[in-house]
Amino acid sequence: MLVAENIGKRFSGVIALNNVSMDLPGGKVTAIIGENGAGKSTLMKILSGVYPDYEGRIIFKGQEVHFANPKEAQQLGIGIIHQELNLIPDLSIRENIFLGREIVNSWDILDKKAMQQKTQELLNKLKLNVSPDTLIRDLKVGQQQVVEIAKALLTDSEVIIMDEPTSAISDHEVEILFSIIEDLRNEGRAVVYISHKLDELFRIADRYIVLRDGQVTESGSMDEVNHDTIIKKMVGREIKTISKVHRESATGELLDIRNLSLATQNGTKKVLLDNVSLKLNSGEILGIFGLMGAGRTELLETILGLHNSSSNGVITMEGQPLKINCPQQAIKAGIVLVPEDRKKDGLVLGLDVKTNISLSTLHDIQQAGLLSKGKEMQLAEKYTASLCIKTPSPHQQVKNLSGGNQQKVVLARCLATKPKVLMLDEPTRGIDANAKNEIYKLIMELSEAGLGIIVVSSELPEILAVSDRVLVMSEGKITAEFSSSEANEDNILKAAIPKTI
Amino acid sequence: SSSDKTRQPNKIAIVVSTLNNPWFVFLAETAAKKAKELGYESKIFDSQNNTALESDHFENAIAAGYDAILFNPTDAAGSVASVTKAKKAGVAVFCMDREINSKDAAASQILSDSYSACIELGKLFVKSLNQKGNYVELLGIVSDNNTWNRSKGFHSVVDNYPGLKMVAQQSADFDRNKAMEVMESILQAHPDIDGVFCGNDAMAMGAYQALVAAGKADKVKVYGFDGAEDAINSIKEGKLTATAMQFPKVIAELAATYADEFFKGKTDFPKKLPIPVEVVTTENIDKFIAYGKKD
Amino acid sequence: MSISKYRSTLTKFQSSIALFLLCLALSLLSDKFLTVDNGWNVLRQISVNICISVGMTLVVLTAGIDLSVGSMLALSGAIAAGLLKFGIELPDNDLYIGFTILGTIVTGILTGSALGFFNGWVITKFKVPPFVATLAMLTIARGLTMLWTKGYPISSLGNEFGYIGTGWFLGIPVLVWIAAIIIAASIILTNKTSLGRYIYAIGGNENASRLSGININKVKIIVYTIAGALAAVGGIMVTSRLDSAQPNAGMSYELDSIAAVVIGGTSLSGGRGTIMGTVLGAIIIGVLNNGLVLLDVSPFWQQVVKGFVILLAVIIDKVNSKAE
Amino acid sequence: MSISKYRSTLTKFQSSIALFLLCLALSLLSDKFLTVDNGWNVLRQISVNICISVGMTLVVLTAGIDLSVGSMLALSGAIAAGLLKFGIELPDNDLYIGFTILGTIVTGILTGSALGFFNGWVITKFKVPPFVATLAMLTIARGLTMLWTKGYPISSLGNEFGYIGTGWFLGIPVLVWIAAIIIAASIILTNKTSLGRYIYAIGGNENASRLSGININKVKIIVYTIAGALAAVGGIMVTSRLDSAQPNAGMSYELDSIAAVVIGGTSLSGGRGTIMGTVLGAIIIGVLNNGLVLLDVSPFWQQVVKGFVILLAVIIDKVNSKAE
Ligand SMILES: Nc1ncnc2c1ncn2[C@@H]1O[C@H](COP(=O)(O)OP(=O)(O)OP(=O)(O)O)[C@@H](O)[C@H]1O
Ligand SMILES: Nc1ncnc2c1ncn2[C@@H]1O[C@H](COP(=O)(O)OP(=O)(O)OP(=O)(O)O)[C@@H](O)[C@H]1O
Ligand SMILES: [Mg+2]
Ligand SMILES: [Mg+2]
Repeated sequence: MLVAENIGKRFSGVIALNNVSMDLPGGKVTAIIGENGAGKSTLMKILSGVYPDYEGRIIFKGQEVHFANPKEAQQLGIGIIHQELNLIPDLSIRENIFLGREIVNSWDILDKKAMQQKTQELLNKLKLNVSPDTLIRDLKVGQQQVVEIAKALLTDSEVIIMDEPTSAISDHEVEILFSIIEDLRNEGRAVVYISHKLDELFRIADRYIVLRDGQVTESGSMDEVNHDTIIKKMVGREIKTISKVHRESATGELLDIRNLSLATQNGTKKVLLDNVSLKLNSGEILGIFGLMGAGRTELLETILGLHNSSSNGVITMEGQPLKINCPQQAIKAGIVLVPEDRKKDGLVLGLDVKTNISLSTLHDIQQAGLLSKGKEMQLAEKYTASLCIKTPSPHQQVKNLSGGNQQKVVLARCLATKPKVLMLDEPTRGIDANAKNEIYKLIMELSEAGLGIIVVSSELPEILAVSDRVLVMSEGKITAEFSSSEANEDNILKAAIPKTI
Repeated sequence: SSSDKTRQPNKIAIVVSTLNNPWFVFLAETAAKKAKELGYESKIFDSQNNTALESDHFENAIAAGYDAILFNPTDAAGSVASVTKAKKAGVAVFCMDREINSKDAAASQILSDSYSACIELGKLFVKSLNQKGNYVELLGIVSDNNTWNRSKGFHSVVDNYPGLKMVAQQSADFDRNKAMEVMESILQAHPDIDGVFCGNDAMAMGAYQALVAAGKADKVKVYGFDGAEDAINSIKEGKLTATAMQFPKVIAELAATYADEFFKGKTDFPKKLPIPVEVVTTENIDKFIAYGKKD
Repeated sequence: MSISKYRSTLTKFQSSIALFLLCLALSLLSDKFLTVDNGWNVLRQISVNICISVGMTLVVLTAGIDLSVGSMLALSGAIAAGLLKFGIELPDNDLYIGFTILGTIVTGILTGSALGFFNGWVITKFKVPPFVATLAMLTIARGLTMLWTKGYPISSLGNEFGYIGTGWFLGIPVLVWIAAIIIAASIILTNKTSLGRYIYAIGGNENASRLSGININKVKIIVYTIAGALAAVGGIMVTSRLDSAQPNAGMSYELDSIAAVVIGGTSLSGGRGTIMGTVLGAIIIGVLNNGLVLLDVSPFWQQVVKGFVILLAVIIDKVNSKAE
Repeated sequence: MSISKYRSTLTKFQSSIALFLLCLALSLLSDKFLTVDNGWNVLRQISVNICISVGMTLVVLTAGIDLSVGSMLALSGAIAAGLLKFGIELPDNDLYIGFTILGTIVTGILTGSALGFFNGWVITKFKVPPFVATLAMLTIARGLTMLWTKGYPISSLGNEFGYIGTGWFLGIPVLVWIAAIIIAASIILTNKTSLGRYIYAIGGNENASRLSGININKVKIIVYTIAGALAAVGGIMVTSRLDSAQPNAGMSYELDSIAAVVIGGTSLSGGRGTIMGTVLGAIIIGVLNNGLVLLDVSPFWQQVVKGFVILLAVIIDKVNSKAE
């Protein structure tokens, strides 16, 4: 249905795509796979009219087309869910879904009713149980992603591109999405599906196309490949996926949290954390699982001292009570957090790699009160080497790095403070299988070195793969605890589902 | 350098405190016109009421090779340094309208004395209100010392009459719109007033309009200062009671003439030459036009 | 639904508590404050600032700023006044074009629109930051005003023209009618039209708006043009009210109007805010100016008090909106 | 590495091409422009704006803004002048405290710092938007200046004090020395100290900076305090230069200084920009003011031309930096 011929695209010197040709037939789900930075999103942006200048040709239903802007592509029937959330925080769900294609009368007056109804239908279809009037700002990331999906489904598109639509949603929503994709396939539409969660690809995709360094290296039917071969095709060499070896969990108690509570700041009586207590040993990896909105992010943030005014509880580290009112104190005490949303909370995107790495430890690279460029480079090089951060140089702006490497930069900044407790919130969100593997390896190594590590994740396989012990949260409470040998998908999920509603 | 001057035609700089007020525009343009008549190139500099900018203008004018400066200072004290600098560079400075606090820095100072003019206005004010009643004073920009010269001159007379009570003293920044708004608000608090003294004509016009809107224009006597066109017309029509005419034309032309004489070799100018300010009322209005007397 | 509705209502009237407290204090301190006459007074006085601030709100919602409103006001007012009084004379061709009042008003508004359009064009075409582009326009339009008026006011424009500034219609000052119509129209614009939607969207996330197919440049140019047109309306109101176009009219109005916008809860980084908030902000400033005069506060102290009251107003809002 | 190095050098001197073209044009148009004397002239004239703009740059880098610089300049200058001239007299206690020149300078700078500290405190403690907080300070500090001076300038401060504003040291005007020292110190601050790093980080991403353990409030308060202190230094420079503290000194300096910052390539949304850029921006404005005077442009036309040249300067930069 949609054919790309010899597509090329470069960004100020960087070649993002080089001579890419592919064919997207109707009635099939095509998976595009490749490492971070392989050029997947760039290709999709060209197909959907975001980048109007490129080399090569696009042929849609036998006719060559050239989109000057996203609207033209949309009008011809090419819809896209972008990898980055593209929602306006202070507009409602309805307003976002209809943005740029409002239903108006001849006076440009909006027909709110019609739009409301259509939005409600979409939300029902996607089983998102919130009002169309809710502001995006008030939604969780996962819910926002569902809205993005709704946005792409609003118009009847012949080609639907989904660029990592499931990076922030939980299994339940994934099921709903997949059933919608099934419908689209049965209606004969061409679906493009990009995801770093390989299991999903095996479940939903019919064919695959591999992109490596901006070039198509291989394509074929999904039946012919398995997990390991696909990773090999992506990376271009053999990769050994690590599997968890059961370890004797260390005994030295590092962190003890008792009765941590947190109330919402906006006056309502709702509690975000309800008497949470937990312990962490040094050298231990503690996995915390929960569904969207279970309060895991709040737990980590509260430990870091971000919600000092509305929380209470007792935190003890190595037997010493800690007073943590702000992140500085937490960092000083040896507690660091790799936040959930690296772009929003983790990195100063406009600054370079070395500046981001050294940001928490500037006192270490000072000489006579002034920052020493040499020491800073040493620090940056040490971590780019030890974490294998792929960057042309430490002077590269962080915003130009791929997602996995950005995540490693945040990790480097945290490790540079020489922490005792490392908290990781969704550490592999949006990261390719290979980089994921590397990060798991890093987590293992760090725990070997004696760090206590808390990993929050919405991906059950991830939790099961890395944790020595698993805590399950639901509605701000800890609802279950399993050792790694006890833990399995069933009992974890059971504990995670909220009791109320 | 005198040999230079014989070779090159002389240039005159005209530095005025602001061009945001038609009175000063008139002063500057008259000076420029006269200079041209006398055969000199001239250029107007706007200090925007900013003494620091004025000082920049002096430096730039000296650097650009001007030979004399017709100068309307922003401030009596703050402008001395600039004038002294010009003198050192051999550039003669002739002050117009406002004085500077230095006896010998300027070649001559042709002055229009706001303070004593306001004494005259004050006297008339007392008389026209029969020595009793409530009045309002609208001040100009409170950081401008001309505002205070005028106010002090006025009060030096009026404060001697206990029957005259100032019910409000507010600033309207020499601005017609602000004066109207402030006057509207004052009239709410003090509906019974008999006179308004304003630091310039623009404010007098604004105050008058507020009085018209409140239906009190006939009862209240409005005083301005400057002799601007609108005020002269309004006095003719019996709207404003009085203003003070400062004769910017006379001042500017005299300053330009002095510069001409200076280039021709004259050095002994009167250090201070006051140009008397005249009070304009309905009685003598026929003698006056905007910014001056009928010829 | 109810939560978000409730929220937006609150945001809309964010400043109302500060305004209420201010009015309460003033009516306790002066018995002249809470009178009908004084009410009209305040409303008349803020009507010009409201016109300008409505335009400013639209600009700020797109994450822009317009420093040139005061100068555009002055130039538009002066051109309207000049045409009304002198018409256009082309002595070479022995041509004279007279203008009706409506004609001058339309020309004045077109002038403002053209200036605003130029702002928008420079900002979108050359990617000049709005601050710089409109700062340049501040200077340019002021210079043009001086050139057009030669530095002298253009006065005595006649009673008919003066009706706009001083007349009453159905028991309400014409100035207040104009402000009210502009408020109503702009509320419809921001809440009920797709253009309004795009304004919020661009300020909220320009990139996402572009991906949604919104023509960013077009929307921005329209917004700056509206701001220019509304500044021109303000210019005609001021000119008519004073029966005179002052060359220095509107000086530093940009600060007053941005203050109204920000006190009204609109975020300078765009995407968040309401017209009603701005109106409340303008009323707070107007009431404050009026109250300080009614209380006979000395001009020196007025500035100090005004600064602190503005701070307090904003702090009260913050505390209050957090508590909810 | 080399690309990014090259790139950042370019950004640093983004405005240099516009400045070069401007100087070229002026020296072709006037033979007075490219003289040593005139060079010192321009440098002396921009020195005050540079002091203020350096502080403004720091504030803008944190994504803030400071509208109160002009008023802080006036108050600090007036307090220094008042203390120097009159000392402190407490007639009740029959006490008189005289001040040395150094003492008054220190007190003036402390005054500015205190005002700046207040700005920072209000902004961080009550989360008042910087625009509003410093707008309030603009009014408050101006009012306090009026109260302190009673509206009259404080003049005749003596030759010794005047040395700052008019003296030369090692063949260079003292004013230029001061500006140069401030530039040097602030370049070290921004490039070589952790505080400077934090300033960029906060402007780039406040959330991430907080999570990285930066004390956001502390950094912001320091930055506003520095801006106040530098405004005070500017105040002392102006006062000394004029031998007089003018109550209306520094009016609308905030616009000039923000213009220098923005023309110099610093983004008003924070995180991006350099001190050298600002210095170039200030030089462009200064050269423009100087050049327009040297070329016989009439004052009304000057404003129009100035506006267009500023636009052009920014557009040339944009085009140029895109081409590279
Ligand atoms: N706007 C841009 N400017 C400069 N370089 C870019 C830009 N967008 C993408 N690139 C570069 O182009 C290459 C391809 O990026 P792209 O986003 O297409 O990768 P991707 O395959 O989608 O990766 P991911 O799995 O992380 O989403 C990368 O090297 C990236 O750094
Ligand atoms: N800023 C906020 N204001 C009000 N409520 C919030 C806010 N942030 C989160 N919440 C609420 O707090 C609860 C816990 O959210 P939290 O982000 O901790 O969940 P989570 O388990 O980390 O989920 P996720 O998997 O999406 O990261 C949710 O009910 C959410 O709606
Ligand atoms: Mg991608
Ligand atoms: Mg979370």
